[in-house]
Amino acid sequence: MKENLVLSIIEAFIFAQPKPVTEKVLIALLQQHHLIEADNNENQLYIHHCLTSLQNHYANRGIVLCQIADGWQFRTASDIASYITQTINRPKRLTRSAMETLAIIAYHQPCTRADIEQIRGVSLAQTVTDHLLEMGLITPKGHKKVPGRPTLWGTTPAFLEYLGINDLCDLPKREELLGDIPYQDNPL
Amino acid sequence: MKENLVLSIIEAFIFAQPKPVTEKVLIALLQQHHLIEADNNENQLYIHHCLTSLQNHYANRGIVLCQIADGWQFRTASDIASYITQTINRPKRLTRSAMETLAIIAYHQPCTRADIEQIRGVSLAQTVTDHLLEMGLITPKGHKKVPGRPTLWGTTPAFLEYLGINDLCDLPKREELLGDIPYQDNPL
Amino acid sequence: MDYVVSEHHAEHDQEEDSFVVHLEGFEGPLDLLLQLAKTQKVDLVRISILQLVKQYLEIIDSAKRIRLELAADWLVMAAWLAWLKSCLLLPEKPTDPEAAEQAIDVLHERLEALQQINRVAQWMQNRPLWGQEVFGRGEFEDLTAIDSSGILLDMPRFINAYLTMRRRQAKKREWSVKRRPYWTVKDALNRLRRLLGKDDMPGWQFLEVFLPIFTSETILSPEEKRRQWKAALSGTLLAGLELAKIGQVQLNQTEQFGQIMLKVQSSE
Repeated sequence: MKENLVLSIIEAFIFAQPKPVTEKVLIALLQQHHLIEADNNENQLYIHHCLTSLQNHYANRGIVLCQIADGWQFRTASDIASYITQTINRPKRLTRSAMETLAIIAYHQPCTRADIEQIRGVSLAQTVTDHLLEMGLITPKGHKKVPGRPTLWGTTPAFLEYLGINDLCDLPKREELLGDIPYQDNPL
Repeated sequence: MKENLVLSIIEAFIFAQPKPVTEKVLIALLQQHHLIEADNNENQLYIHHCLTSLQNHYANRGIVLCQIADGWQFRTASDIASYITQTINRPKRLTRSAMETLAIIAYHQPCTRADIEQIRGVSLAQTVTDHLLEMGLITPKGHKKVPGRPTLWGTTPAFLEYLGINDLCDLPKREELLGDIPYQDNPL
Repeated sequence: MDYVVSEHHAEHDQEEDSFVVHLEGFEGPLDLLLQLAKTQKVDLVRISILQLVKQYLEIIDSAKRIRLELAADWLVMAAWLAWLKSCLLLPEKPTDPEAAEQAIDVLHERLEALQQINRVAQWMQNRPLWGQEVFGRGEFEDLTAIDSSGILLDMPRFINAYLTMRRRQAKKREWSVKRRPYWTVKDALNRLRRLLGKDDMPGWQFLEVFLPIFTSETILSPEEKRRQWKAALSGTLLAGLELAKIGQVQLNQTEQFGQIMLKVQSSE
């Protein structure tokens, strides 16, 4: 009975929030209503158990509960994307140079414009970084301590949300990418 | 199998739409993907059956599928609302005249409306004392024995509580406060 | 040369245009090199640098014939690769063989880094992206309730209100400096002019003669009286000096702190 209530609360709370909800916030919410004890080491485990239970409930449905950018969020299932995307007005996909720039920033962050240009072997148009910045995918992370003090760039939590991953570690590993077999991974 | 796909599509579509989704739109969506026949009189019935099925699936959970304004929308369950609603304290700010009136009453109590007007140098609106009275900060303390028998005002224990003091004596002394103000006199 | 180019242009108009577009389709020389490497269908480590360099130079050569304004970075890469090619073909030449090896390593590294990024970008493109294939809830619920039952009242606010009000009231009171009944220079000047206009003031007179007779309605202390007399005297002296300046009177003092004498200036 109590577990059902806890599950409903977690479900409703994550559902209502525009951003991924961290487990810490969920623990605080349940503690506030005395549904779990304060300062119990097992709270973390319990919340995780609840989230897994919910996640299982939503497996193979139109909505899925995913762990994104260090939090939990409901999203439409990617396998039914083709059915629902046509009617929703979608922004354009990123261009190849924007996507490569984003990839370099993700792997080499914090890095400067010059670093990006060096790896790609071409100069980087201002519009590309402007666009990535506008989408909230990258953010300045201070200045490099060299003459000219160029801006250092890094990725944002929105970048993780965009890709639907929980952590930068979820990006493909370097070793995976260096093999001579062309990388083909299409989860759709 | 096909029914599961249809349910997932409807579920994801309603979830992703900012407005309640009408049954007509759902029928068009499914027809577009050839999941239901075009111009079938039973489509309406079928959609309704699907929606009822989804609604049952979400019964007694944190999220409910409800019919709002001729369309369908997911909402957090109302019985969970109290758990997930976060209350923000935004205490009311006293107006300048209310605050000043309160200060005069605190320092010169018991005092009459005329006393307050004399110190502030402006006439005092009835609403100001009414408001302070309503907030439980001041209270009548008898009548002054002069013609017209005007009400004498004083502060309440609630006033002390707000300021976090035990006694009126704990207020900073008037002489200390007014030391730097030239030409002071006490009309009371 | 001009002739060759124009002939070429006339013959392969279609092909050539597509070729130009083809070159611009690459994101710089390094990108082209990587694409050429991919056509060798072997691991980047085992790739034939010589073959790669040859291919690149051939493309740039033909592109140069068509478009002389080829961008500098394409040509810089071409020059560098031409040097590398010469090192590879003539290993016995007294050029530094280590430099060539290093150059090959650098090229390998740069191609590998770019290939890695190419693949990450591809991986990202293939993900179900937020806002593209995957969506969040269309409408979010605002789950905040505002409790404004409290009152914003604390000691600093309270004291501040009282002080502000008292200060404001204090400012409204008019302050006027108490007028002292002292004899002013202006008074003295008027009196001097009036007295000097009379004929019965011949010759030198003591300055004190011109002082007014004080009849005060309030009883003054001896101290106050002395101050009043001093003010009158200095006022009269100043008035006298003023008149002397414009030549109406003469002033005379025989010794320090001595009596000051005043005389009407004769008109001649």
